[in-house]
Amino acid sequence: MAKDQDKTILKMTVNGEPVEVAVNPAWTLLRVIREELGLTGTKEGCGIGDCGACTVLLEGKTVNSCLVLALQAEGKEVRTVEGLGTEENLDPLQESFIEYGAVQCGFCTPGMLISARALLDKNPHPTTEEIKVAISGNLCRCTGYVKIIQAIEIVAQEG
Amino acid sequence: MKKRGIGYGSMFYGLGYGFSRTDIASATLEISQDGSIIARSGEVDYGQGSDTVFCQIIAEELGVDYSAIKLITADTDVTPDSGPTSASRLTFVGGNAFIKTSRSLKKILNGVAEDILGASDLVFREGMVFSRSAPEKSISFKKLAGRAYARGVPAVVTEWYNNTTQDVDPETGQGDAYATYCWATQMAEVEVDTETGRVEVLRIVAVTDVGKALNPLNCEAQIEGGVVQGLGYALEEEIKEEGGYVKTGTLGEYMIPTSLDIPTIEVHLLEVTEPKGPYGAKGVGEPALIPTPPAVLNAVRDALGLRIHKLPANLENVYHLINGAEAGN
Amino acid sequence: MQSYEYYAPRSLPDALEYLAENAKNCRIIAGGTDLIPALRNEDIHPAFLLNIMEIAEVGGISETEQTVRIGAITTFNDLAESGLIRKEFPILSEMALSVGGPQTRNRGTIGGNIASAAPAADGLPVFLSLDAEVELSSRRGKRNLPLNEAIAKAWTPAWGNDELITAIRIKKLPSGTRTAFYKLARRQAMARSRMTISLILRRDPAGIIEELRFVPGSVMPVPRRMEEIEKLLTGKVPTDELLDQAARAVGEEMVKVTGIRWSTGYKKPVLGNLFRIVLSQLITAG
Amino acid sequence: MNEPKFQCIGRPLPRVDALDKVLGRAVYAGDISFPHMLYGKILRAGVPHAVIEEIDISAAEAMEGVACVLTARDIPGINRYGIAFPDQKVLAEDKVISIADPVAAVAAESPELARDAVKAIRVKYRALPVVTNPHEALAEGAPALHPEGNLFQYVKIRKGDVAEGFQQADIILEDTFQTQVQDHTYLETESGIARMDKQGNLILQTVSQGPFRDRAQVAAVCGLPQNRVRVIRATVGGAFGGKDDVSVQVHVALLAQATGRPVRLVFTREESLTTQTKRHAIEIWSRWGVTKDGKLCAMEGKVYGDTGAYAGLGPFVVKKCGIYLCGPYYIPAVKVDIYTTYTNNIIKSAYRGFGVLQASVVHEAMMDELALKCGIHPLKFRIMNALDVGLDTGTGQVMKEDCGIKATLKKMREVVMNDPTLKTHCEGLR
Repeated sequence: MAKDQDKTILKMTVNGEPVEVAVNPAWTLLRVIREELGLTGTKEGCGIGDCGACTVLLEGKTVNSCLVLALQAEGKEVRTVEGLGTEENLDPLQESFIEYGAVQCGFCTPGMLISARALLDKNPHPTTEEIKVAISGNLCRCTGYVKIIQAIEIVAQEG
Repeated sequence: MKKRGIGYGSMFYGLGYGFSRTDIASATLEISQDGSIIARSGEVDYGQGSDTVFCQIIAEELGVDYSAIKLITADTDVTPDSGPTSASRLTFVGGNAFIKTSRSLKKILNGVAEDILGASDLVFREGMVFSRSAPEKSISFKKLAGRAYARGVPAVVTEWYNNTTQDVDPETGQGDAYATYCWATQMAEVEVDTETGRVEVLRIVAVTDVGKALNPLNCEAQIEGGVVQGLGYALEEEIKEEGGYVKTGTLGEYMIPTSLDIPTIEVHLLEVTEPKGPYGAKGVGEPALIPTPPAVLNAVRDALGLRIHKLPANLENVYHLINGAEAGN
Repeated sequence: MQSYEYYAPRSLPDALEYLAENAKNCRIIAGGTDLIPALRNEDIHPAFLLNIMEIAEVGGISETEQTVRIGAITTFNDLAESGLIRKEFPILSEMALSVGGPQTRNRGTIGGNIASAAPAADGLPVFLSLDAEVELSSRRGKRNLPLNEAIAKAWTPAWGNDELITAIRIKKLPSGTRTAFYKLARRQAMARSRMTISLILRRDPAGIIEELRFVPGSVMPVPRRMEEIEKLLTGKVPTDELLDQAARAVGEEMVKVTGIRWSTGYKKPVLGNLFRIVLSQLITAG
Repeated sequence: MNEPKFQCIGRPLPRVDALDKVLGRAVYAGDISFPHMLYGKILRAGVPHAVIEEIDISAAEAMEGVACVLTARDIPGINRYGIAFPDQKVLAEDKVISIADPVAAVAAESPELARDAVKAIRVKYRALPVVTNPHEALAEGAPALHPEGNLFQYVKIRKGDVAEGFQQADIILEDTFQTQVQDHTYLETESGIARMDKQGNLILQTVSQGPFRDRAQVAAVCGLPQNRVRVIRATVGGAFGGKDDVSVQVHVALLAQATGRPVRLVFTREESLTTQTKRHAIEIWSRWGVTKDGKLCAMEGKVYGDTGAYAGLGPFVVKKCGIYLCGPYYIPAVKVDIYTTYTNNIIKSAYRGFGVLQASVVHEAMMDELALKCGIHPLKFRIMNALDVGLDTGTGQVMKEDCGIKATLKKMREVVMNDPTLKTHCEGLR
């Protein structure tokens, strides 16, 4: 059993809120987000950086949270899908994903939204090719990407 | 050198289980005193969108808002058995079950409304129930539900749709195995790099007979997804087994298409009505994917004048095909 | 279950001290894109883990008149976005953008790419084609080592386990030099290279090749410059016949190193094809 | 009153599940946790065919934080499951026939501990010869993987007189194709969480394509009547046929039953790729006859499907491949023989397309080759031979008004003919 004396206190900011959590140095950021903080919107699809389902923003940049040790996030800012929008105040990308049919099974959706958000924060009016590149680290098996790309394009045009 | 080719793939697909395998769906509707609706089905929406279509069907029949329906699915203590999610059967079998259920419930409510409004030509629409000839004779769906409850009429209805077919002759395989068939044709345009064996799919045109597109956005999305899954199969995806061991254990080795691997995809929905289908609808899940690999492989054949016999048409198989060593690994 | 001590110093001396003390059982983590899967699979069991991502001296891209220094924790994305790199070494920008996906480019570092010494690493062959040097630091001091001497065999750097790769140094290229990077993979993103071509080319006004450097990637256990091919073409005008001859020789050279494997039937001719295509494009590009 | 025919049907409405999914609040099985929850892990054979000489679980059981280690003798009900044919052992007894065969199941206080415990189990195997394709499986003297032999199913399709049909043909072509194994690659791996309630009912929240089918299998293994087992589907992250068969369900249920504590079991991606159901590799030979003016007159085929170590839905898949080998075309004389065999490969079962995909690769290839020989445009050739009202399929089903193949082909013809970039391609199409 992971003994508490093995654990280190990790301080970081998650979705704007400072958090302190005791972590084992072997844990990944993904594990801490999901199991310790209960933010299960971030998904694990492979655990080794091959699928992008666990994408979060670390200091504003997309990372596979399965490929970051929790302690590497010390003092840093993390943003997950839960920090993107609320039911009352959806991120325009969330609205667009709903309206234009970009969601099917939904398992890639949180990571996909995070990658799209990172793109638009940096480049509000990307080309279609730039959108494809931005989500090229996020696998989707249901949609064939077409409606996802379209949903992002629409926000980019309006944005 | 880059060589271009065009190919077609057509398919048909028997919907449901066929061959006398049990193919049933049940559906339950329960109306609350305030007119809000709980629907129950044993079917699982694993991402394809059946929950939405079921809500649309109920809304269509009862004239209520589809997004306000609470649909509970696939809980063996709570929902009736509706059979598994497979064989492109959900819209057809589950949808028919919900049509039956909705119509039974509507019949009950209609009786109450006729009595209250003193009219028999009632329309259920946009949350209201009114007389077609005298629209001022009306009552809200919500109020009607409360009045029906007060009279003690049944508020729960369960119906059953049986799509089980006959079996075929065991000696010849001949017979009416399926209730209906789905149809689709796709066209692929590809470019083959003869110096590397790389096949790039430039464009897919997908024509699918969906019977009736209950939700065209959903149909398109299913087809686009199916096409890309089919592309993966045609070009790259392969679980390698050697001596009983599996050699492809990561998504870095087993590679499905990314957003940068997709071609232009044009979707055309055709509606050749199926009289037994819900509003004429058939299934779309499998017909979306099946024509893509043959279309792509035929396009490669068209480009090269040579045919792949051992799938997939990956770098090595295509290169060796061009250079006369197809049997190579 | 993994159990190790984790240390994330902010200063290089602290890091080098820690490394020297625990050299035997210490692993260095930067972006973690290779190391974390290895930890997860329990391929490695370090007793100490040294995170160098918080050390400023190990990052940054800077230039002198003659050279460019790229800090070891420079990520592929940093590399792709650097104006200095785009100007001096567009081949590095192209390579950086071909690596993994956006998430891995945001994490993966060039130091890690070199230190992992994976046969399919994309950075390594490009840096080799640029005749890069690695800057190694330890409690004992600092030294520069030509990259082609820095990797002994696949997966194994040739430097001491108390040494930390702190930067890559590359001499600027003479004006008129052209470069090209090409990656053949099974898909367009998040794909390990099937083969890569890194080319550096300079010709005189008459079209004679003055200098050619060529490193194929993902075909040999340790990538290296194919000097035999470079020699074959240097000092000559690249005619079609000469290019075809060189393309065939590329495959032969590869087989000399690798021997015949299951993939040779494919890689041998295709590597030559790619070499010829990429070099021809470089020649005709202006 | 001019009202449209439909109010809600036929409109591109947003999905009812999309809001929860974009907010990250849709609950998948791996997202669920309960207090005092344990983590499950399965030890798999790792060898394709072997006799088990010994299983030693003592070291694993002795580990601190390991709640239970189950082997075959700990199963309260039957040690069998299978979606259509119960030919799979929940936990291996005396032998294993695939690398994926579960040998022991562990529940522990953390995922890492469960993994360590599985590693601590020692199993002694004696290797047996391996069969890896249908021909090896059917060869004389091949080791029998199941008591009834390696040929799970043989099906015949016979329509009309094939010999006569080929006599009418001016052109006869034959060819063999080999398709590969495909993984479903849903982004969510197989997962589930099981617990007992205070009344002794077993509650299982899991990925599923058919919760009632899962319930029947779990109840039988746990030795409970079906009404004491409750299977609830969590949000499912894609399936495509790959979550039709039982994956985590029976094992996670057994672990919860044995420990009385909630147990979560989530497969790693590697486990999903190397042990779970896949699309069948099928070898298909076929011979086609056509008149010189382009009318199909006969087709003959042989289909060899490798369903791996267990049936899954394989017999239906492979049968469907043979049944659809004619494609959506009218052929008066048909003869197809369909073989489904066991091998020591991992299990193959349902996958979107269900055998018809493999058939379509073949019938569409042959249609193109025949069209070429006849000098007829491939699209036109398809239209000429397409099924239509009154014609029957290869299995003798007469088409009614819902026969849509010609409509799709003609629509395709319209699309390509209206495309100026395809002018040369359309020569001879009209």
